[in-house]
Formats: sequence, C-alpha cells, structure tokens
Amino acid sequence: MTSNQIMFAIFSGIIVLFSILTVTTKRILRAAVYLLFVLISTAGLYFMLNYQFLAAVQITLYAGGIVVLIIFSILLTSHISEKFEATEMKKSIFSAIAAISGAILTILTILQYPFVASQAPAKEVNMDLIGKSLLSYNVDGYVLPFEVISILLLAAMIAAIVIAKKQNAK
Amino acid sequence: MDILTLLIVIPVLTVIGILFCKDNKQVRVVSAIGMSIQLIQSIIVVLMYFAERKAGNTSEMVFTQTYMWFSSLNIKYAIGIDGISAVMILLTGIIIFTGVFASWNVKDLSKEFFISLILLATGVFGFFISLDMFTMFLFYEVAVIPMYLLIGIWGSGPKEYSAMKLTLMLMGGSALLLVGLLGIYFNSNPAGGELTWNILEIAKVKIPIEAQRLFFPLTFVGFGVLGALFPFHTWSPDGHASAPTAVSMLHAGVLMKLGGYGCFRIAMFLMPEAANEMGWIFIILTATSVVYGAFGAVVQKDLKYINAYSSVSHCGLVLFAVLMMNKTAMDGAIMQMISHGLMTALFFALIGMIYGRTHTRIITQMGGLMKIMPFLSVCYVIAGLASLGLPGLSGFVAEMTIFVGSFQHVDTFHRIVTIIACSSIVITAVYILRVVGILLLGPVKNDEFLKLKDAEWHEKLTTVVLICAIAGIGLAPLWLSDTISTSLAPIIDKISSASIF
Amino acid sequence: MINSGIPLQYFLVLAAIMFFVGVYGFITRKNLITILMSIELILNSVNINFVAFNKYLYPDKLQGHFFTLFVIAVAACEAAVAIAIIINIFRRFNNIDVENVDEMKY
Amino acid sequence: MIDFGYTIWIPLIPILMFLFIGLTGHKYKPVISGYLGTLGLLTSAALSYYTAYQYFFNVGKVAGVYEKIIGFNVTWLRFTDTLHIDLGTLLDPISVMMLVVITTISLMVHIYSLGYMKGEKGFARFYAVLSLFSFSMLGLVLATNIFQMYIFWELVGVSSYLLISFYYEKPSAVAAGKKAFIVTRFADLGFLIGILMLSFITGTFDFKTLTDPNGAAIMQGGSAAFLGLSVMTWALLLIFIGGAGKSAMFPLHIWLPDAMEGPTPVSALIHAATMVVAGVYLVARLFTIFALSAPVALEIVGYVGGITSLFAAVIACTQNDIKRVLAFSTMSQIGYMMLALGVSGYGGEEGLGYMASMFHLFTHAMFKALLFLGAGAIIHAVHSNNMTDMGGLRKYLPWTNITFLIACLTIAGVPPLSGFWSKDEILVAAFEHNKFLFAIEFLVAGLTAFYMFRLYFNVFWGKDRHYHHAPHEAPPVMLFPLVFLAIASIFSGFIPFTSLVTSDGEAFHVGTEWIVAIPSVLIGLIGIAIAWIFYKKETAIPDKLASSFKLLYKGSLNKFYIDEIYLFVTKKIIFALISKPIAWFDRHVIDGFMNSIAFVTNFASEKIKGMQSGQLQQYAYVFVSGVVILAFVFIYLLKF
Repeated sequence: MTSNQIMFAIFSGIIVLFSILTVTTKRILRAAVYLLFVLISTAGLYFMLNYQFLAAVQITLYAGGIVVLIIFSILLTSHISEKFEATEMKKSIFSAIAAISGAILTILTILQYPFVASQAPAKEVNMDLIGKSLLSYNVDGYVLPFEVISILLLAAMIAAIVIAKKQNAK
Repeated sequence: MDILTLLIVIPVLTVIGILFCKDNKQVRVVSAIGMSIQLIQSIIVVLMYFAERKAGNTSEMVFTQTYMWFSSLNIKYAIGIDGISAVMILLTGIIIFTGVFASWNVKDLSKEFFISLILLATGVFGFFISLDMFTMFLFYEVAVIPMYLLIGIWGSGPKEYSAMKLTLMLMGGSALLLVGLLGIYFNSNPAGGELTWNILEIAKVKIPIEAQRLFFPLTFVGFGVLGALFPFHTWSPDGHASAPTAVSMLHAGVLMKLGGYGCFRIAMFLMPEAANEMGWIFIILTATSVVYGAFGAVVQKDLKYINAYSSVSHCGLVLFAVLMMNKTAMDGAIMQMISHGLMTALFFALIGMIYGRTHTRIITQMGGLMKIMPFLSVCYVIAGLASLGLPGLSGFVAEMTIFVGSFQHVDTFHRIVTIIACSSIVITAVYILRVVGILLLGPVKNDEFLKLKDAEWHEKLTTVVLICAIAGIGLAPLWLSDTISTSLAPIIDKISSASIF
Repeated sequence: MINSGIPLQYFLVLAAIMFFVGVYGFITRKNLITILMSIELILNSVNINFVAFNKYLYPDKLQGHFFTLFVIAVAACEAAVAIAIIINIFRRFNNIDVENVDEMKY
Repeated sequence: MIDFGYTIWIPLIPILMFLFIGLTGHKYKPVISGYLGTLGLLTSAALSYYTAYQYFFNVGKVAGVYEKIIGFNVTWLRFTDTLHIDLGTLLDPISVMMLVVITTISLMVHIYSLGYMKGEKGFARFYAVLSLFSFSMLGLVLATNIFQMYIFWELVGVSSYLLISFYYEKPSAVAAGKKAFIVTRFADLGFLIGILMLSFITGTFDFKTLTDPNGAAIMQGGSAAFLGLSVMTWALLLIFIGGAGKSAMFPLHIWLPDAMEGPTPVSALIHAATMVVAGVYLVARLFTIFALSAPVALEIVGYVGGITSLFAAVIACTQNDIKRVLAFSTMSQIGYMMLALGVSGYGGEEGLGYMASMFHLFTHAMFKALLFLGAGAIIHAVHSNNMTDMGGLRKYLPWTNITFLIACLTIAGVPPLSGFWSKDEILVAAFEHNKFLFAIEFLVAGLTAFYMFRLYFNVFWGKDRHYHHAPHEAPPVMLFPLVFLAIASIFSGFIPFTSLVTSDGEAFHVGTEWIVAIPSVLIGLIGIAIAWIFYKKETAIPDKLASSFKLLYKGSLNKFYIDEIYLFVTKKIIFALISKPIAWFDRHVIDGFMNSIAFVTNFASEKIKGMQSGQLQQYAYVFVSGVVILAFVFIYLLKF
C-alpha cells in the first residue's frame, strides 16, 4: 500500500461514513457538520489529484460558504435540540432498496467497463493557466460560461433577497 | 400576390380591420364589406378558372404556386385549384357572406365573434386551395378550432358540453387523420428519394398496398368524422343545436364538406387500391348514415336536431357516392356537397331567424307560422323542398347524379346498397313535410306569436342569396356538372386503374 | 499512472456510493434543509467523477476541472436561492417539512 | 316538315306565369293574377290545339304511321356519355292528345275558379300554383326521356301537395297534402329504382330509343333474374309502382279520397282529369317495351287495374261525401284504363286495349272534370260536401242539374254519349283477352251507373233540405266551363281514335261488338234503375240492404280499413318501431358510446391524478426507481 492508497482509503472512508451519517442522523446540526467532513475530504481527494485550486475552491466555497449558509438557516428555522422523528420503516426500506440497487447497478457497470487511462502528459494546473483559460475565448477558453455563471450568481443573489424579503403584510 | 393567396389574405385583413373597430356597428360593416369582397373574389376565381380552361390550360391544377416554409420536412405552401376546389371556394364565399348577414344581430362580444367566424372561413379557404397535405391539415385545424369558442361562448342550451364534444370528436378525427397523412408522407416515395406532401406528386406514385391498407381507413375515418360518418356523427346533433346561427350555417354548410372533400381528395385519390378493397365497409357505414340519419330525423322535435340528422343523412350520401369510385357518382358527390351546403345553410339561417323571434325551437310549440311570417315560411318550404329533392332545386340534381352514378356500378352489391340509399328520399319527404305541416301550416298555436314580424332586410338578403344559388344550380346544373366532371377525369383515371371490378 | 496505483474505478465507485447515499437522503428526509444537504452530496459526487475523469482520461485537458468549478458556483447559487425559499416556507408553515409543500398536486 | 320547336312554349308560358304571379302577386289586386293565369293558359291551349291540328292532320303521318317527333331538345344534365337528362318536347299521338286534354281541362278550371275562388284568401297563390301545376303536367306529357318525366312527375307531386294544402290553416287539409305527397313519393321511389334499373339494362333514358319496337333496348334483360321474373319485368313493375302511386291504384290509392280537401276546381283538374292519369300515361308511354319484353308486367298492370276498379266502385256506393264518391269513381275509371292497357297487345287490332285506354282517358277527363266542376257548383251553393245536406237541388240549380245529368249518363255508358264508346272498346278488348277481367269490368259498369245515380238522385231529387239561404245557381263564369265540358262529353265519343291514337301509330278499324255493347248498356241501365228505385224518393230499402249486408256495408263505408292499416304501419311500425328506436339508439347507444369514451378518459385521469400528490419525495422515489429499472433493463436485459 502506497501512501497514496492509504490516503485515498482514509478519505473515501470518511466520505462514505459521513455521507451516510449525514442522511441518517437525527439532529440537523450534526448532519451539517457531517456534511462538512464529507466536503473537506472531497477537497482532500482533489489535492491528491493535483488540483489544488479546485480543492481550495471546494474548501472555501463549499465547506466555508455553503455549509455556513446551511448552518445559518438551520439556526434560523430549527431548535438545536430538536430531534427528527425516525423515518418510517417502510419508506426507509424502500428508499434503501432503490438506492442500494441503483448503487450496485452503477458500480457493476463501472467495474465492467475497461477504462483505459490516458498516457498523455498531465497538464500543470497553475493559477496562471486557470486565469487565462477562464478569460480566453479561444479553443479551451471559458469566457462564455464564466460570464454566464457570473450573471447567474448575480441573479441568484437578487432572487434570494427578493424571495427571502419579508412581504408587506396585507 | 396571386389570386388564390388573396383568398386567405382578405379574411385576415378583415380580421385585422375588425380589431380596430369601436362598436357593434363598425364590426358589422367591416365584416360585411370584407366578406362581400371575399364573395366577389370567389366569383372572380371561378371565372378566372373558366377563362384559364378556355385558354387551353389542361393541367390538372391551375394557378399553382409553391413556396417552401418548412424545408426539413419538405412542407410547402403549395396551392392551386381545379374545377372542384373552384366551386367549393364559391360555395364557401356564398356561405360566409350570408353567414355574416345572418349574425347581424349578435350583440355580445361581437368583435370576437366576427373574428372567430372569419378566421374559421380563412381556414376553409386555405383548405380548399392547398395542394400540400400538411398545409391542408394546418388550415383544417385553423377551421376547426374557432368552432369551440364560437359554440362555447355564443351558443345556446348546453353549449359548453356541445362545444367540448364537437371539438373533442373532431380532434380525435384529426389525430387519426394526422397519422394517416404522416403515413402517406412516409410512403410518398417508395422508390426512395425525397418524400413529399404534395398531393399531385404523390398521385403519380403508387403507395405500397400494405401501407394503403393501414392508412386508408385512418385517413378516411379522420375526414369522415367531420363528414358525419356513422357512427362518428353524434357531435353533429348536439353541436348544431347549440351553435349560433351563422356557425351552424358555416359548419354544416362548409366545414362538414371539408370531410367529404378530404376523403375524396386524399383518401380516395391517393390510395385507390385500399379504397377498392375496403370500400365495402365504408359503403355499408355510409348507407347506414343515409337511412339512419333520415329515420332519426323523423321523430325529433327540435328544429336544429331535425336538420342535424338530415345533414347526417345527406352528408352520408356524399361519402357514399365518393366510395362508388366512378365519375358520375363522384360528380354527384361534389354536387351534393354544394347543394347540401347551400340548403342546410339556408335551413339553419331560417331556423335561427325563427328562433330569434319565437325563442323556441320545439316544433310542437309553434304552428301556423305561414300566417305570421309568410316570407320566412315560404323560404323554409323552399329549403324543405330542396332538401327532399324537388327538381328545379339543387338537391334533386345532386341526388339523381349520385343514384344514377352508383347504380351504374357493375357490382351487384353496390347496386343493392344504392337502392337502400335511394329509399332515404321517401323518409326525407316524411320528416320535411312533418315539420312543414306542424311548424308552418295549420292554425296558429300561440297568440303571442301573432305580434312577430317578418324578415328584415339583412335576413331577406341572406335567404334570397341562398335560394338564388340553390335554384340556380337546380335549374341549370350542366355548367356545374361539366366543370366538376372535367376536373374529375384525371382522378378517375387514377382510381379506375386500381379498380378490381 | 502517475497517480500511484489508485485506479479510476475507485473514484467512480466512491462517487457512486456517495451519489446513492444522497439519493437515499433526498427520498427519506423530511426536513428541507437536510434534503438540500443531500443534494449537495449528489453534486459533490458528480464533481468527483468529473475531476477523476479529467485527470485519468484527458490529463492534457481541463474540461472536467472547469466544469466542476462551475458546478460549485451553481451549487452556491442554488443553496442561496433554496435557503431563501426555505426561509419563506418556514415563515408560512412555521416548520420546514417537505410534506407541507404540495401545492402543485392535481 | 314543320318545325315543332315552338312546342316548348306550351309548358313555358305557365311557368313564366307562375314566377310572375308568385313574385309579384301581392302587389296588385288578386283578380288580376287570375286573369293573367287564365290568359297564359289560353295561349298554351291555343298552341296545343294548333299543334294537335298540325300533328294529326298535316305532318305527323309518314307513310301511314304517326311518327315520334322531337320538337325541341336540350341537354340538361349529363351523367355519362350515354345517360343524360334532356329537356325537350316529344310529339306523338298520346302526348299530343294529352296536351289537348290538359290544356282544355286546365283552361276550364282556370275560368271556373275565377268564380269559384272569388274572394278567397290566397287567390293569387292559387293561380300561381295552378300555373305551376299546368307547367309540370305539360312537361310530363311532353317528356322526351324517362328522367324528364320523373322530374315533372315530382313537380306534379309538389304542386298537387301545395294545392291540396291550399287551405293551410285547416289541419285536415295539411294532413291530406302530406299524405298525398308521401304516398306518391313512396311510389316514386319505385319509379326511380325502376328508371335506374331500366337505364342500367338498356343504357338509355330516351323514350324514342327505349320504345323502338325494332331497337336494341327491347331485347335487353330478358333472362329470368329474381323470383322467376326477368330484370326487365322487375324494372317495369317498379316503374309501374310509380304510376300506380300517382294514379291511385290499389293499394296506393289512400291519398286520393283525402286529397279532396283541396279546393274543388283543383280536384277536377288534378285528381280527376290530369295528374291521376299520369300513371296510365306512363304505362302507355312505355307500352311497347311492356308489351314486347315484359308481358308478365303488363298482365299485372291489368289485374291491378281490374281489382282497383272493382274495389273503388264498391266503396263509392256507400260514401256520403260527394267529392269522395267522385274520387272513388275516378279510381275505378282509372282502373279501367289500366286494365285496358293490361289486356292489350302491340300493333294493329291487338292494340285495341291501348287505343281504348287512351280513348277512355280522353272522354273520362271531360266527363269527370264536368262532374267535379258540377260538384263544385253544388258545394258553392250549399256550402257542404255532404250528400245528406242536399236534396231537391234541381229547382235551384237548373244548369248544373242538366250538365251533371249528362255527365252521369256519360259515365254510366249510355249511348251515344262518349263514355259509352270508350268503355265499350275497353270491354271488347277485355272480352277478347281475359274473360275474368271482363267479368269484373262488366260488374263495375253496373256499379258505376248505380253509384253515380245514387249521387245524382240524392242531390238533385229527393226531399228539400232546410238550407240557410236558398241555394243559388253559379255565376256564368262557372257555368261556361260546365256547358263546354258537357258538350265535349257528349261529342268526344265520335273522335276516330282508332285512326289517331294506336299502339304502333298505324290506323286500324274496329266495328262495334254488339255482343258486348248491348249487355253493357243494359247493366248500366239496370244500375240506374236500381238507383232510381232506391233514391228518387227516400225509401227504406237502402237502410235495409245495409243492415242485411252489414259487414260488406261497413267495410265499404270505411273504405275497407285500408287507411287504418296504413296508419298502423306508419304510426306503429315506422314511427314506433323504427324511428323512435333509432333516435333513442342514437342518443343513448352511439352517443352514449362516444360519451363513455369521454367518461372513461375522465375516470382514468381521476384515478391517475392521485399519483400527482405534490409530494416531492414521492416523485423522486418513482423517478429514481424508474431510472434504475430502465437502466437495468437496457443494460442487462436488452444489452444495448
């Protein structure tokens, strides 16, 4: 076992474990925290794959931004001590069957498919390249999606404000 | 712009004109002017058609134009007319013209009413000039949809129910029809190569018999629903009973003809082999329509129901004759369409006028109208006589052509069915005379009615125009018959090549 | 490959498991926020796939990388809007059970 | 050779009058429309006489044979290359004779109506429709082809309908008009189908081709086809049904008595002299083909005629409405004509019956019109149709009395009045061909004399009734037609029909068969004598007789319940057992089926909509499971 494999094993272990905990725990705040672990481990995976920028974004945006957002809204809407009632047995069993069979199916398929790893030299992903690609309109340039996503972000912010704004009592 | 496209443009312009109108009066005037122009235009089209033929143009269709409007499916705006469509256009022109005058008194939402009415007519005109099946289908739908609004909003009685029923049944027919048309389209070039929607081009090839067997019934029934083919006719009594006057006129007068015309122009013309094989089924159905509709009319009490059943009977005769697949019978079928269109429009116009005065359509509640409103009554009698096939009026010409034509069929089965269909003329006489006897003759039953007035100028205009047309065809049928049968020649050539008899 | 003896399939299997866990959560949880979290799980698993494919199959390109980047941005938007909606729902029903939100039934 | 093209004006003038009066009649005084109509018909009559003169005495005869001459012909509607409806005029002995009959009677009726209908509401309408009728009838007899005949046949039916329902506010008149139209329409259906069959066999509508004795048409359709009769026989029988309907042959006669609801002049014109003989004319028109290629059909025609004449004569003996007596008498006389055709052969002396039939048609038109117009005068005076309201009228109505008596003597076959001659020819023809039919006719001759004189004595003799006001003689304008027709009745018997109207156009000679003539005159006289005894003074004998033959009397009085049978068939079977169920079936089964499609759709969607619970997670669950299942199916089962 190389160190890489060990790292992978640890990260994937954390991911699987905490994913399951996220969706099964009875306390909502804990779920958020478990989610945080999952996201951070994912960032770890990105690091392993040498995508440092992506990993950084993952941590700041996901782990930092979204999870905080979620925790805020939890605090706004729930009591911390509140426990969920247990999911109905029938519902959870059927859901589990669907999910597990789906997972098995997918995994089987993945395992049967002979992926051939490319031998092309890996590109060095540095900030320079990322910045240029994002603003380039040549082949492999992402200026259009970049602009689109910025507008989307703006729209989402405005939308969030408009939706969440208290309506005037009528 | 060519003369045929103008037939669509004028109604559209009229509709736009109506949009700018301020009150009832303006709407009426604009509609009347627009439809008068349309009538004149229809007459001009017919005259131009004659001139073109006289000038020696012997091609199947004249005034043809083609513009591509959806190239990936090769859908074209292809137009052109032959003698048959020319006379159908004239019929439509007359009926929409009289229809506008028959709805002179529409008060509520008159703007919307006239817009829908004229839009409907636009669809009909478009249908008759189209040579491209898809464009034809498009116009067909344009004609059918306003019907829903017209009945549902301006109708009487259980109008929502009737409108829903009529539209749904016609849409059901459309669905079958669309499948049939697509089937024809995808088989339009069995040798490989570009597929086409153009009727004339498809007519040159022989659609494989297996495809015909599948798509002929679909197309025939699809159009047949609109042509009140038994047992898909039940929208007719309800729909007509609820529809406002002009809509009944236009619907029975022209829209039902789209069914017959489509059956003939697409189902029979493009798939003669299947028509030959399966014709007998539809012949039985249509013969049933003819007799059954007539019997159904005998016991009805509501004027519009009587007329609706009578339409079932008469339109059944149209499809019946189309299925006979010989020139005389088909000639008769087209004439019957025109004749029935005119007389049923007259009927519905008169019923509307009577209803507008007495506020009832139940014949037993009325009586002796001849004394109160002689003009309308005499017109009603004339319409009745036309319907029961009095010589000198259009009904006789059409029916006799059908009967003689059908009886010339070499097959005994066809001749026997013809005899059965013939018997409808007696039953027709029974129900027409029953209505005339109860409604118009005899003593006045309700003294209230004595105060009612006879026809006003616009009502007189409506009835006189229709009666003139009916009598015109009845007295001098030769030009009409010859025009139609000349245009039928290429169609008959194609059909008879498939004949197994 | 460079990546030191971890086959692509591992990442894919991991992502698949994570995905279906997210699906399970989506179906079973009642609380809208936890449902949102399940969605984050699902998105995350997809991201892993993208990145892994990028790295293993097309190391000379960056599509997967950027796609993930954009997905993260979209996820952020989505979370923001979703939470705004959740807060509105909370104002209305005083809880955030998904079962309350059934206006769209027949 | 003279151009007969002008003959088209004979029917055209009345139709122009119809249009003119019909469209403008309300604008001027009604009496003007009467004069206009009469004037129009006078012109037609003059043209007809001129034509008759030209045809019979100048140009018609070529080498001793009266040819069929087409005066005018135009194609009206083309079906196929060989089948087309032409409108035109065909002149041959019978059509020219009919022209004379129709225009004469019609003119008389027009003149008569000026007095009879005076002051009636709808005077203009009356004259308009009368013109329409004259047009149709003239067009019918002049028809060059069988379809033209059918066209005018229908027009005749409609004008008859309009005239019967002339008093449209009277429900019985409306009902009678309807009945007449529908019954004849039913018969016309037979006619139409017959035409279709005939044209199918022979490929032509044209009378000239059809009736050419050497032509191809005659030879067609000879083989037995159905029930042992040939196609041609069936076609001709169906055509005969049309004729039987118009001519009120048993059992299609029921409309004729009711048709007496119309104004009396109309009865005289339509239901006595012209329209009702259209059936006879039709058979005569097609006589060649009847005689040469379907003798069985001709025999049936003869028997139908015989039965009708007996049947109607029996009924006529008991009726009390004078117009109905005359109506049944008309039926009986037309039966005679049909019978005469039925016992005739083609060509030469064999064609005696044909000649006799036409002869009788001619004389009958004269005396029956006279009878009706006389009856009109009586009704005009008494304001009742019922014989029991009359009696002793000879003092009040001297002119009517005399003319009526002449007519009665004529119909009873008293020599030398015209009825004697024509009836005698018929009896001779029957005697030579069919003794059974001869016996019937012999009996009917006696019955005819009896019932006519029963009528005559009852009305003009007997006891005076209490009239509201003294009956007064009709005005001169009504008397003139009576006198004219009386003269015609007396002398028309001397017209040499044997040389003018024969089956093959050739003249032949026939002497009076005294062995038939003397007994027939005798039985006529016996009939008159019995009537004299019974009814000259009121006696109890008729009542006694009636009670001793109760069944027969009641049956006859009620017209042997034929009307009731028809009523039963139409009301109980057609209406109750066919139409009502069809209407019900349509509303409930067919429409119910359509509605149930809608209902099933609705019901299904009502059930399915439960799935649309609005529960997000449920959707998700279904979605995921669906994807998984589909993926499984596609990957592992279908192996894409």
